[in-house]
Amino acid sequence: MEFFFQQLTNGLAVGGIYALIALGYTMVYGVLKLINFAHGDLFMIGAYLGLTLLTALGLADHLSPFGVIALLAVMVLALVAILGVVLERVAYRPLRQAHRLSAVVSALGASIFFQNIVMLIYGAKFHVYPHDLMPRTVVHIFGMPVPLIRILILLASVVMMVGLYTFIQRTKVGTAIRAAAIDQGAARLMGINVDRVIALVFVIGPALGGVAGLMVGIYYGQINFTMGWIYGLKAFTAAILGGIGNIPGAMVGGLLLGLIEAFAAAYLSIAWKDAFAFCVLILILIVRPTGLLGERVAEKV
Amino acid sequence: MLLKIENLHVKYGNVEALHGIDISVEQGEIVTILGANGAGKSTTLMAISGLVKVSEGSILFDGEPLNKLPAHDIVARGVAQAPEGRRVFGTLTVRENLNLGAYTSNDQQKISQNLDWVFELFPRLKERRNQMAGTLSGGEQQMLAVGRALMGNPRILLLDEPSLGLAPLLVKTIFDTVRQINQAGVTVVLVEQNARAALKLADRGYVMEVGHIVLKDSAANLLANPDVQSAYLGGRG
Amino acid sequence: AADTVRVGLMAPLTGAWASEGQDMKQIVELLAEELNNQGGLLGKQIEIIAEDDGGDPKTASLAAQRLANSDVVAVIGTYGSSITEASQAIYDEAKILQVANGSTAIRLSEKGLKYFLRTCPRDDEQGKVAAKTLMDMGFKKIAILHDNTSYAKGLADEAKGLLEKEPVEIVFYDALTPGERDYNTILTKIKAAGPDVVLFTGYYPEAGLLMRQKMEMGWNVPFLGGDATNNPDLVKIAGKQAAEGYYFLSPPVPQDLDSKAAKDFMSAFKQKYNAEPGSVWAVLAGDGFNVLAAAIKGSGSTDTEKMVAYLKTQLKDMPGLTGNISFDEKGDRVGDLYRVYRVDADGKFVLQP
Amino acid sequence: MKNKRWIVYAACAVVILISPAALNRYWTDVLNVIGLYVMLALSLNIILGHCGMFHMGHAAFYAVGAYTTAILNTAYGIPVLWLMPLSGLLAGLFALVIARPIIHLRGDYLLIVTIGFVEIVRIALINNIFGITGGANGIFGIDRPTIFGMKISTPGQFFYLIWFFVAVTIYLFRKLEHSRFGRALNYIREDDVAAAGSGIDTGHYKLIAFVIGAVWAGFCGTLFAAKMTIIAPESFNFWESVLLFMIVLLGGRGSIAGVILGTFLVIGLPEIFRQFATARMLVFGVVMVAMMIFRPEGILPPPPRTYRLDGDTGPEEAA
Amino acid sequence: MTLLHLENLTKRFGGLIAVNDVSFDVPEGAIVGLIGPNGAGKTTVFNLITGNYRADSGKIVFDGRPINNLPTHKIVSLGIARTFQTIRLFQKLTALENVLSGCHCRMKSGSIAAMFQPPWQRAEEQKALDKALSELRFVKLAEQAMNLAENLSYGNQRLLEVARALATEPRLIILDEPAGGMNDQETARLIDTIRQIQARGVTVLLIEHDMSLVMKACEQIVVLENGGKIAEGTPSEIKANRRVIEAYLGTDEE
Ligand SMILES: Nc1ncnc2c1ncn2[C@@H]1O[C@H](COP(=O)(O)OP(=O)(O)OP(=O)(O)O)[C@@H](O)[C@H]1O
Ligand SMILES: Nc1ncnc2c1ncn2[C@@H]1O[C@H](COP(=O)(O)OP(=O)(O)OP(=O)(O)O)[C@@H](O)[C@H]1O
Ligand SMILES: [Mg+2]
Ligand SMILES: [Mg+2]
Repeated sequence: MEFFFQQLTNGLAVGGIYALIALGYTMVYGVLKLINFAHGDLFMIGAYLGLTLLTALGLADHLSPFGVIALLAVMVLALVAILGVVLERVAYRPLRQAHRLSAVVSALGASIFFQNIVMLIYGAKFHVYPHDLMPRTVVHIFGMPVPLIRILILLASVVMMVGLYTFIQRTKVGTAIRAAAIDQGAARLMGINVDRVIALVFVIGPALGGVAGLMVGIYYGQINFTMGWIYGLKAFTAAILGGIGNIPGAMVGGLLLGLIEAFAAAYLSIAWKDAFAFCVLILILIVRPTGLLGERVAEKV
Repeated sequence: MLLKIENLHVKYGNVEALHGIDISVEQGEIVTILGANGAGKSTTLMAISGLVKVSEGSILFDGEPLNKLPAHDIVARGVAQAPEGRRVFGTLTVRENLNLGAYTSNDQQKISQNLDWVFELFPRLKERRNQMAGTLSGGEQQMLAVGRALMGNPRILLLDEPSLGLAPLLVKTIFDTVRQINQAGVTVVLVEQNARAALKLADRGYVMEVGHIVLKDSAANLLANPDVQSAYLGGRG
Repeated sequence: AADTVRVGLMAPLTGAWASEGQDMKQIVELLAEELNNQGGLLGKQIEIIAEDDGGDPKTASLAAQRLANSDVVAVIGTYGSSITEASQAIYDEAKILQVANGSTAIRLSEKGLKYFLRTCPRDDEQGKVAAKTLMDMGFKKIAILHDNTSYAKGLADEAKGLLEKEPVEIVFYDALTPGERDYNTILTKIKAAGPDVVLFTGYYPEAGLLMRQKMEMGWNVPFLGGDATNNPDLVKIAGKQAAEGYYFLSPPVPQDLDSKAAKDFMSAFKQKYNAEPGSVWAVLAGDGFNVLAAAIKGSGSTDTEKMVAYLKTQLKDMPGLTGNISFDEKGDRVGDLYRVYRVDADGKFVLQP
Repeated sequence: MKNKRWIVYAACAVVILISPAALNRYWTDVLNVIGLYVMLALSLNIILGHCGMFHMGHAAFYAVGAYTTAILNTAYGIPVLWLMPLSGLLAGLFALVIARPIIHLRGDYLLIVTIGFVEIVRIALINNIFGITGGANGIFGIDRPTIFGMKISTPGQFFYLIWFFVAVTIYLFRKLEHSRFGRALNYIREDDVAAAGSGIDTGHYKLIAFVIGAVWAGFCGTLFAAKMTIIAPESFNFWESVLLFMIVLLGGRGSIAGVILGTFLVIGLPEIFRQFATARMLVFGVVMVAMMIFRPEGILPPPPRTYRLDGDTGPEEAA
Repeated sequence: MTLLHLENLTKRFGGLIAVNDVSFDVPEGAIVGLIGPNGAGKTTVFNLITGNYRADSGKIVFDGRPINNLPTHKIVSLGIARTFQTIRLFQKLTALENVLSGCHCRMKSGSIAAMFQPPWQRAEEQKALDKALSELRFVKLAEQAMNLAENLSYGNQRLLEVARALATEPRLIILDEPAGGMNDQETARLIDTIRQIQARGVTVLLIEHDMSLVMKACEQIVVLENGGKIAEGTPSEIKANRRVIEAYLGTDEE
């Protein structure tokens, strides 16, 4: 039982991070129908920027740990958001009228670019966050020790999800975002500034990814230039699992993927866990072709 | 003069669809544009709304050039359009679609007034206000498209075949509505295949053929014009 | 080809192993530069032709073709057994001497290729040492974790085979996925199996994370790692506290050798790159260069046959950056090379007696 | 107009044919790799370009072919080239089995599932499934192919072997495109509801497209195994599939000439960029983005199909 | 003889009953109109017939054979072809290729034949080509054969859909608002075309809001409202039917 519970928290911790990255993925997808393969790399850049800022500004000497993290988060958020907007401007906007997949290739190109530029700037070595950044507080839940940071990560992703969901579903701008996602021309006819709406999406999505990168950096300590690719793929899987474009779906998909991996590793085989996770994904999609929470609008003919 | 189009040229790729047309619309008028399929009527409306690029010529709205403005600014200035093909937002609800029609307005009271009015015009929409627009029947979507354009208190309303796919009873409603809106002070540009009804409603009309204006006159004269009759009114109705 | 001696270097300069490859290049270029300052070889300057193998076999075979075409007298490299393997036939057909540095798979030297040598020891060698070390330390329940790369799996299998003949129990045997960040699931599972020691045969990034997450779990089991964890970054990733007490096997690193060659190299490297050399594999590429230099000098020629003959028969206990170097008939490095290291409280790698 | 095109193609073909004479072994070998990828990309083009299914797992089929060849050759000594049909068949069978339940998935959902397959295959290979794949080591010691008693081993020899198959592929796929089958795939790509409404069994055609693509990828697997003599799981990872995906889109969906050109760029450019050393992939990334922006529909989008209309059915009669 | 027989057909979407217990027959060789207010369920009936939707209950019998659970392409090859209310052409393909898609279900050659092109395959291709051209000529679009569908005008696109449907050699063709977006003159031409289709021995079932077309072309009319059938009869009967006037036609005061 304790083993089960431990693995449950392990799975949720991993899943929380997947969810966080998947939120940004789904957000961008929802509007542009673009699988932004560069999203994982923006995540990775978030991790690097966090480290650079931390060491360059010597923050840890002046502020409390939470102060440092909060300040870092804000800065990373802003910087990655800027990068996201530039990415959209340069690599995606010219392709808005083109076939959907054209932008995917552009995204892949951008991903290669980001990985290699980080490699050239920072070197190919692993970089490491200071170990004492985050107090290693452990709280007890039902008598089981759980590191506080895991709870914070989970909490962060829940808060972001709820926030995003409310924003998209309940606000006027959110409705405009969804409208632009469906038919940009018609959205223009409603007086929606489509360019701005899309830019906004590319502020939010990458910013979320960047912050997730920062969290991974702080939590696990070790970052390198290829990490975005692995996390990006997982997050994409999570987003699909939940129903891509669907914000609560990204959350559910992320957590579920984390749990599947944890339990597959715990009770089956570690070496096969990813294969197993994909099998579950495929089975779920066979039963629910648009993911767990994806809309099942029968196409009206 | 509310709207003045001069020497308008529009190109799709290398093909020119409009070869220099002139249209003017006075404040408070209903003007109809007739023409066969592919004559360029929809293109004209899209050019006014800023969705297709103007390659030459000018569009003045209230004395101000529109053709350099982005589409959303044009809407904000009071130009609304119910486009061809309806283009409702399929995965949004009817309500959300209607709210988007009033995107540029911030006057909540006015918005809810308009909503009531649209629901009164099309009770069907009220019934279905929480249904996804994409699953509405063709005619229901058409109602939504027109209703959505009415939501924003436009100064000028561009209607592209608003009666398309509507049942005869509703076609009447639509034309009555257009008259009502017009009487409330909104200028209307109406593109219609149902030429007879359109001419009966309109003050003036233009006839387009392959990207040119070939005829302009008062609606009554056009209705009586034998060329128009044989080409667009199918002899007798 | 007249005025310089061209030496090829095949290394993963991009891709997942870029960090190793870039280290290899730095070290080899440094050594070449030093030698050139002393007048080069046979009166000629040495020129290093570096090609990127991207860490994948297909790119590697192209890189090999390219080197085979650029008049090199020999090639150093590369990292990763399957990468090396993709290039072996090409060099063999072109009669080019290849000195691999990070390719420990046994079979590479079992094919009877004439011009293939390596400065790194073979997996079976290390497997033997790993099993022996575990037995000497007196562990009874052993968990083995690898990462499913050809190197780590080979080592794990080798050790497992030997340990199964001993009176110990192997309570866990599985592979993690390299490149991930969170290994709590795996640690929880290993912990539940109740081992006295964990043998991890993978690479340092994962080892560092494992150590760190193990500490955070409050679990105190000793870890023994293979030579792929011999990298100062291990301690950076794990943190000194978590890394303390970590054992690993490795050929000696230059820091630990008294030889002049090693000392000179250390100071030169620090001076030029303002850092300590990275993994031992990159240093082994440096030894590959030294060996080649010795072969050219010793045989007085850049003829492949002569160089190979010299290396396999005449070169004995040449002092290198990783200890004394000799080769056997297969081209494998001879001598028991492996040492046991332990990480101390300061994060230093301490050679165990 | 049309004739000019043919002259260009013929000229290209001749240039390619005589190129080994002018090139050194390295560049010849680059052409060999390109040739393999041309075949692979053309087979993916059937699925992705013509049928419009987002398939990012083509390496899985390629792997099945390569491993079939490697296992049977090393274990039973069956000559490599004899194994080609079998490799194709097994890859096709594999595609048939896995694609059946997922073929109805739309766009991105299919994309992730195919990525899933390629990952599952890779993990299975790495974990030495059935004890026959050699795990991470892969399989080595695969024989060189022989033709009429001549052993193929140098890049120059491989060049003619590979490009022979490329030529056959181009010939057959061109016919395939210009047929009822090829059109059916295009209809499905454009609008599958309308395609079904015109009487096309969309599920069936999607499946067949998958199988044909897979069979060809299986053939390529044989050639790859023969050329490398060693195969390992990392040759068939997700990234390979991504490369193929990019080739098809960059070249022009559904365009044979485009896909060939795309292969030359995607596989050839990183080789040309070797002079940038560690920055070569960076440059490559930038070039990818730039090319997509300048040619959003690919470098050479397919020209509309032409039909020989008989004189007596000329348009003048129509009015 | 009855070609198509619908019996107690019902279709629900969530809580909404889009088609409610509808039964009617389409006699062979006839032109039958299906009319009714917007959202009455007409298009849904079509979608049920062609297998795009599955009926919740009820029976669809075509030529004596139940077709309820057949997939669309099977239904097409049995001899029912359709056009769509919102045009669904293959926009990026030429008009000719659009029509060729209709020939598909009457051809046999598959992928292998395509690669090796035996003579019979070539003959078949040629036959299909001829067929497609003749259908294009039938709707008077032969000049547009090589134009992309998206470049045709709206009315011509509708005609192209008709040609595509005809190319499947249907026994029953069902047209969803074929005159939508056409002016009176074009509509008049369409009526001729529909009559010619009938003359070829093809039965026609159509939905249309343009009463001039319905009343002129149809021999029999079925009226739906709110998913249920409220009337059935000849044009003159329907014109006089009080319930239909109230629900749909309105009084013709002008
Ligand atoms: N997106 C487009 N790309 C290329 N050509 C276009 C496009 N849209 C319209 N056209 C062409 O421009 C011309 C004018 O079309 P437009 O849609 O304005 O005609 P219309 O008068 O509205 O016709 P309809 O009565 O069919 O709606 C036609 O020849 C049409 O084929
Ligand atoms: N997929 C669906 N999901 C939910 N509701 C649907 C769906 N398809 C149709 N409906 C509803 O069923 C009703 C009947 O729709 P249908 O399209 O059959 O109407 P119609 O008679 O063709 O109307 P019109 O003349 O306006 O085209 C409508 O109210 C519509 O909203
Ligand atoms: Mg129009
Ligand atoms: Mg309908």
